Amino acid sequence: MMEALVEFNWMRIPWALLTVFIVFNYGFLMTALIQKIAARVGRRHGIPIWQNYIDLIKNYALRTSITHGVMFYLGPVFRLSGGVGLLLFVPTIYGSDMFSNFSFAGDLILALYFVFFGTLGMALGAAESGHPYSAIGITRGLSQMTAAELPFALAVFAVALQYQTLSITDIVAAQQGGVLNWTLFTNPFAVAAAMMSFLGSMMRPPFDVVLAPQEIPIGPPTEYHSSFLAMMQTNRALFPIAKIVVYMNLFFGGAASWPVLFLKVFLIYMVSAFVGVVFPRFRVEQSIRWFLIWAVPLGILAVVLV
Amino acid sequence: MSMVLIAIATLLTIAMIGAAWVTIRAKKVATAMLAAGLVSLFASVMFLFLAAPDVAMTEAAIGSGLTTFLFFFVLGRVRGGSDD
Amino acid sequence: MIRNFAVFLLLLGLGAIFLHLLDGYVPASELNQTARYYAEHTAQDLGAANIVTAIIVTYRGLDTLGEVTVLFLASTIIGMVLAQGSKRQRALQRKLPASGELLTTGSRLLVPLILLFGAYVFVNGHLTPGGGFQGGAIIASAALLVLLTDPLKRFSHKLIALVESISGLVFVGVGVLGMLLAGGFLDNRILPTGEFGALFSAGAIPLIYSFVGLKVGAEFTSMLTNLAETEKS
Amino acid sequence: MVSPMYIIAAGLGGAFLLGLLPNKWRTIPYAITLAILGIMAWIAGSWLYAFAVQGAASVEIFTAGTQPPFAINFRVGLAEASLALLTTLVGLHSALYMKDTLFKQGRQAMAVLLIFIMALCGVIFTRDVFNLFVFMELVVIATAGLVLLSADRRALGAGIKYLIVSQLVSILLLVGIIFLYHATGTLNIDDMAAAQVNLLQGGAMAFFLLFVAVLAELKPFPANGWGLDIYESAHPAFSAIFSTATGGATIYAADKMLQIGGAEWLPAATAIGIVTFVAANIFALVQNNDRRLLGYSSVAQIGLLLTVAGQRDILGDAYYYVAGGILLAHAVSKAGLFWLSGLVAQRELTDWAALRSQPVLVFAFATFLALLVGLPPFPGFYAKWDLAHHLAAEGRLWLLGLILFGALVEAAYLFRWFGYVIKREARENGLAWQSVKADVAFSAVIVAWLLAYLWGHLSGHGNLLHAVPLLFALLFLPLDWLPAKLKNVLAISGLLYWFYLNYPSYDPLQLIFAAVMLPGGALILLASFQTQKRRVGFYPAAMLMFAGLAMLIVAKSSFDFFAAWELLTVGSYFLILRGKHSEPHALSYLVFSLGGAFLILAGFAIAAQGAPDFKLAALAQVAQPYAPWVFAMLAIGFMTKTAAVGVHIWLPGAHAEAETDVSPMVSGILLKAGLFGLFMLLITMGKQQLYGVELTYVMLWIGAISALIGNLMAIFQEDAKRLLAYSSIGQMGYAVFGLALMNHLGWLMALMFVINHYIYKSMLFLSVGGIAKRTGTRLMYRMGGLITLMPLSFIAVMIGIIAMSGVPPLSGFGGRWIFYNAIMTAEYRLPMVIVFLAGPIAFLYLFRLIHTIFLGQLKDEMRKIKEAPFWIVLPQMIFVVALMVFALVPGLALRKVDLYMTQFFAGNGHLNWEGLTISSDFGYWNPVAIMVIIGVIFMTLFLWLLFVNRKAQPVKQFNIVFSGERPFRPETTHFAWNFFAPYRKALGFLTQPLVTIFWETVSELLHSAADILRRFYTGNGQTYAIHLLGFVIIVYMLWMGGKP
Amino acid sequence: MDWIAMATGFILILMGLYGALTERNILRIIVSFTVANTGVNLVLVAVGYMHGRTAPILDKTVPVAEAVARIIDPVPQALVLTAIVIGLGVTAMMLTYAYKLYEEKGTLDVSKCRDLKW
Repeated sequence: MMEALVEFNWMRIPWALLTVFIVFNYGFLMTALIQKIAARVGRRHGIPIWQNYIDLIKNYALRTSITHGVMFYLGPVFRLSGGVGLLLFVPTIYGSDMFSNFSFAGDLILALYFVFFGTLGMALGAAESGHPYSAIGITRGLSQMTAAELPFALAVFAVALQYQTLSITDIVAAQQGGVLNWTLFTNPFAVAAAMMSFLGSMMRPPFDVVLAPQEIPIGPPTEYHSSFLAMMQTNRALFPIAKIVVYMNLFFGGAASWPVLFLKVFLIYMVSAFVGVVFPRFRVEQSIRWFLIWAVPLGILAVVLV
Repeated sequence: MSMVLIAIATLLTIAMIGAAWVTIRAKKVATAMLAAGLVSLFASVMFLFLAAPDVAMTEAAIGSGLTTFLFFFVLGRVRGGSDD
Repeated sequence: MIRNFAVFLLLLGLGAIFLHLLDGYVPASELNQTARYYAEHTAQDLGAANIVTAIIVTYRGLDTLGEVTVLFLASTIIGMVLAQGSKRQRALQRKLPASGELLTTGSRLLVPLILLFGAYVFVNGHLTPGGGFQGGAIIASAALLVLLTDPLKRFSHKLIALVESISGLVFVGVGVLGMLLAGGFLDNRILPTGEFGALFSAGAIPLIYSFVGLKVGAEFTSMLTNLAETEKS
Repeated sequence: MVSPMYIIAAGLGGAFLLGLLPNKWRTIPYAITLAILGIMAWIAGSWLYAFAVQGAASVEIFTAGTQPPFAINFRVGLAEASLALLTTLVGLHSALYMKDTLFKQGRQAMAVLLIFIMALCGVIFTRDVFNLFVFMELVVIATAGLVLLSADRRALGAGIKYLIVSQLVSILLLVGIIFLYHATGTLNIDDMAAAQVNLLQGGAMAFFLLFVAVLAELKPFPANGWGLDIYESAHPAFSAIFSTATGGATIYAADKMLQIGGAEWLPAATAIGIVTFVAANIFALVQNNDRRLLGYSSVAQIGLLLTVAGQRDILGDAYYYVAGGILLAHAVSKAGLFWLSGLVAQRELTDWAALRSQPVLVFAFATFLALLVGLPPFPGFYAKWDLAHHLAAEGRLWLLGLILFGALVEAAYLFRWFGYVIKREARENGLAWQSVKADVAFSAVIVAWLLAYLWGHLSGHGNLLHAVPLLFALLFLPLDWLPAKLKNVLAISGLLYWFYLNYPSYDPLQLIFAAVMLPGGALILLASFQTQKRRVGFYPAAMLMFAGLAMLIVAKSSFDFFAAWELLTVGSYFLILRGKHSEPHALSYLVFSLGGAFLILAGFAIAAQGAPDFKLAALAQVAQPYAPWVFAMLAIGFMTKTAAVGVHIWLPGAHAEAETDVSPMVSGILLKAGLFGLFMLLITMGKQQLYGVELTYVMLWIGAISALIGNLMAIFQEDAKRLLAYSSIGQMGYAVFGLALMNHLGWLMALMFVINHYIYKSMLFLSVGGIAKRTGTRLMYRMGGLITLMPLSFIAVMIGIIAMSGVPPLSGFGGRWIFYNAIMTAEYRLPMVIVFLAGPIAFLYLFRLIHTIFLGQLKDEMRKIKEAPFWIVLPQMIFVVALMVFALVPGLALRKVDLYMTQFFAGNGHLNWEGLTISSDFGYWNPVAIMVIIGVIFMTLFLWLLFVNRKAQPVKQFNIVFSGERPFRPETTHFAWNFFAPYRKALGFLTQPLVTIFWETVSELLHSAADILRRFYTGNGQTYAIHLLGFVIIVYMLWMGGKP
Repeated sequence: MDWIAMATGFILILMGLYGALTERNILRIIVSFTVANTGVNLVLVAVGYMHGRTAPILDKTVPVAEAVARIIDPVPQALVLTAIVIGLGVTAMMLTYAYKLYEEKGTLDVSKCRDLKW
């Protein structure tokens, strides 16, 4: 039933780099755009659209003279590896051999677990920063993330069951032939659950207590500066897109070309932005309960009904 | 069986039960001991009627004789042994 | 009171059991196989006139041996217990009123007679009612008489023990001889069964019963004296 | 051969002879006593030799030259000869033991002792009812006398109570005898048996009185208060005789009575026996006095024997084997324990800790307990096995259940006691050492092992003492004086050699388990090189466990399997008990394990349906309606070992409190035994339905909930080893879940877990153990910042964590990948939700582990600590390498198994291992590619960061500011305690120790019931007599009500 | 005759036991037991009794040849003899123990002798 597996050849490396480059830029622009939109909603002016580029270049150029040890480095490294890895293990453009990246290495499960990779490294690195509050941030982040991942995992599993495959390419293939073939319509519970999870993992309100600039003056990322911060900024642009690509592939019919991809990603991203500007922040245990009470049952329903 | 025998047996029975009653009801331990010896003695008579002379002899000598003496030996050594 | 009532109820239950037995009891009209065998064979096999004695000494000799042993055991333990940790004896040094002259004299006269009678009873055990146990008890009553007349009288423990042990050993020895010479342990036919009804008949029965008598007498005496020698508290 | 009558004659003659000797003499009477006892034993022994070795037929001994029933006769056969030998030998040894006391009391006491032993032999030999009565009276009187040999002044009271009760007994006995005589016309037991008393007028009632009176001598519950008082106050050497010889002789008398009564009375014996067994064991739970406890245990054992006697109708030829096994096990162990108790100066159970000063005594104690409880290789084990099988075959399942329950309670209090011995503080001068006493006790140990051999020899299942692994383990007992390092070399080479030897014969499944258990064990044993000196007791225990494991995986028949199971349970119990604070946890481990084992025993027994040699493969053919029950019992038994939720509460303590190198063994290796059992079960029995419920479905739920609860509990632990222990519950939950999926990939995943869990859990336990060794604490919040001081341990933990959390690229991901593929075809989806929930939670506790120990701030008191010892680090590094290799090429281990398992699932669903990519029907996975891609990205970024920050200097610890303050204590900068507070707020209610509360309540209820009910034994002799009367009436009403 | 004796025996047993189980004074308990024992003996002998027959002693009045038809069952008598003697042994033992108890505790009350329990 599987399509012939795409095999590795050396040309995949430049193509993969190109993918990363495109997504990186798109992510940067879109992050700024979203920030701008959010500011406008709040009747503020917002940042210039290229502000992120300026910050990034500035940060990459900065040099630090202190270090917290090797583990401290691992935070950004893991993080960015996670982001890039996730992107590269998922076929970006459906039907395009060039942009199927390294998806031959593993299937949906790999993607699912790779989402964790960055978080783990981040937690390790931040913990080494010598700051008690970063540890607090980590515990909150991990706590919330584990709860948020659950509906996502359920949704993914529901989708896998629905299409009887774990190959992302096959899942996208199954959704072709009209909007109504999208998982969004064939399995709305799964998509609802997954989207709730999505809200939780985007580090935007109401689930942003992890970064919590108000209560805790120094959350985990703030310990990082200069090149570390630059690396994390890169990831912050890249990782959401990579994740949304996964969502898009699983639930929204994938994308056969870059413009479709841009559009779909933007729209999905907007969901999170929209919710974020409307709702106030949850405490961690509240968000855990929220996921368990609202998202998880939907996920269960999805799994059971498939 | 002759009526005489039955009468004797009945009498003996009444005597034995009466003595036994005294044994478990007597105020003084000494009385109880004597009554128990009496039960034995009546029993040995009964044994005779039951055609068991050997048993009768033994019961008389040991059951009602020696045993009662043993009781009194001990009783004498435990300060009267009145009920306490 | 509750306790007495509980006991009463339980005994009612036991009484029901007994009633059951009584109710189901049908007196035998014929001798059963065991009794019939004894009635038929005792005389010619063992030569004893008193079947009860024959049973006790020979057929069920092992029981009797056990029975003698019970007494031995009891007297031994009594000796042991009374010796244990008590400031035994010596307290009797205080003066007791002497028994009456009559009693003393009477007992002096009576004791040998009683002893003789006891011996008669157990020697004739295989012929007439009575035997070792009865005879032994009679012998012990002689000792009792002595104790009553003279509470300070000391029996020789050594003598008692000697009689007790030797007669016991003889009993066992005769039993073993039965195994070696006759049909089994305690078979009385190691000696000739003799003429039916005679004193020296019935094989080893008179011998055994005599020693049983001696032993029982000694044991009873030992019990009595042991108790007699305790402190009067 | 000399007639057994000479035993009687010798005893009596000796006693009378002693009477002749002067009162003052001591040595000569004592010598005579010993000589007579020796002669008696020799006679009994020669008969036993004739019967057992030469196969002679039993012999009737006549007295008075007359045939029975007209004269008393004896019979001597195999049973009589063995019992007589037992009686006389115990008597002889007790006489040796009591030398001082006998010297003090003089020849009279010796004479009484001789008569006592003689009378017991008489009870055994005689075939005449009245003669039996006479001998029993002798026993009673001698007992009442010998009780007074005790130094305990209270013994007098016990003697009085005993006499009062026996008066009642003899009254019943006499009435019964005479009416039975009247009904049958004979006093001979065999003739009475032939006369069928139940049919005769008044026969049944007469027999009832006789029978109940003999039973009363067995101290049945509740009419046994007097017996217990004797046990408590008598001289221990006398109690040894009272418990073993009197018990044996009386139970034999009861057996004779049952021959008279016939099959109709067997249920009565059974009921009385089992009630006594269970009740006495429960009462024993609350005993603190050692001798009284032994008394309760004796009562219980005799009750068990009575139960066995009640099974005569179904045991057939096995009757003497079973009853003999239990009786001898009881006798030897109880005699030995009573003799040991004389060496202990004080009477509290905890005072036995004094035994520790002499390891040989501890060994003796352990032997006696194992013998008493019926652990392999002792006779009780074989006997219990056969008994269970016969009961199950006849459908007497309630009885089987009660027996096993009683045995479990018994094991609980006995091993609690063992825990006291090993762990409690010993008082000064707690040991009243006397070499002759110790020698006597030790002779019982030798007899115990001889019996073990003998029963194995007679067993139809092969002799466990011929099993090489077990012998190898036992070899370490005599070698225990060697230095630990030497023994370690021997142990490691033994494990490896055994694996090498058997390598060709394993099938792929066995091979995986064998590899984890044997070379895996050897690898962990490397850490044991760390220990200095001799480490007494470690190697026998460890090797016993490994022997059990080695035997388990190759077991073909249910017997072999179960024997191996018990061996590994016991070995691991001893091993766990070695931990500093592990006493209660080891006990709870043992109780749960034995409970599980008994379920397994019952399951096998029901499955076998009487088949003498039941092959494991035959489980597949178990018929309805037994099959689902068998399945359930076996599954629960095995899941007790894997600590499935509900029966998991033993695990955290046991694993956490064990020694540094023991924790990885019991966690990494021992848990796999349960999985192996489940594999075996599912392979043979497959899916079973009980009341329409799919049992594998239930297992699925159990596995899922275990995974969730285990993980959830783990995140709230402050103790690093407990955290790992709870994590094991979760991991085993996954494995059980995988197995219960009942598809190819599910099983493969379970196997993957077998390997993975072994590697990373062993590694983590070793690291954490090494750290705990250095820091002196296991509480994580008291550590922190150890990364620079213990870098190697850190690497191990980090790799372990990545692997365990299932994050790619390490091997844990492989497990998860197979898992997801497996559930694609599973029929049930709801339990999976729970497993999903459990997954990310694992990540939380693992992070906490690494964060709070290694990251954050170093505490002041830990600035000087060093890396863990070399020998502890070495295996960790090997594990790291192994993990990497397994992550890269899982096919090395799994491919063959994958193929092997195709036979169970009709060739569907197995993986495709072609090339570097592993693919299933649903997905694919290329571990090498993943590793390379991630490695390249990771290293690129990492090296770049290193490059740009090449000149940076490390920050000093307190060179930071937060909230406007400069911290000066490490504690304030290291957030570690109550780490996942939000989770506790959100889901803490799930971690309420409901299961613990449940089991504690069960135990509490048993204890308080025993504590309240034992007040029933008021200590008043009269009350005891009333109990006896009540007992008689109750038995009467239950069995005789309505009968003519 | 035998009925009466047997019934009497049973009654004596029950009365003796009642005394033995309700009295506190150990001497009284022992005395009660002897009454019960006497009852047992009576029952035993009564079981052996047969109407119109004589004691199992062969002499001129009962020749050997007629024994089977003339004598009563000798076995119970033999048993009773043994039982009586054993009863005495036990009684003597108990009395000694009672005495010893009194010496140690100064009381004859069995219910006070409860050091060992539970």
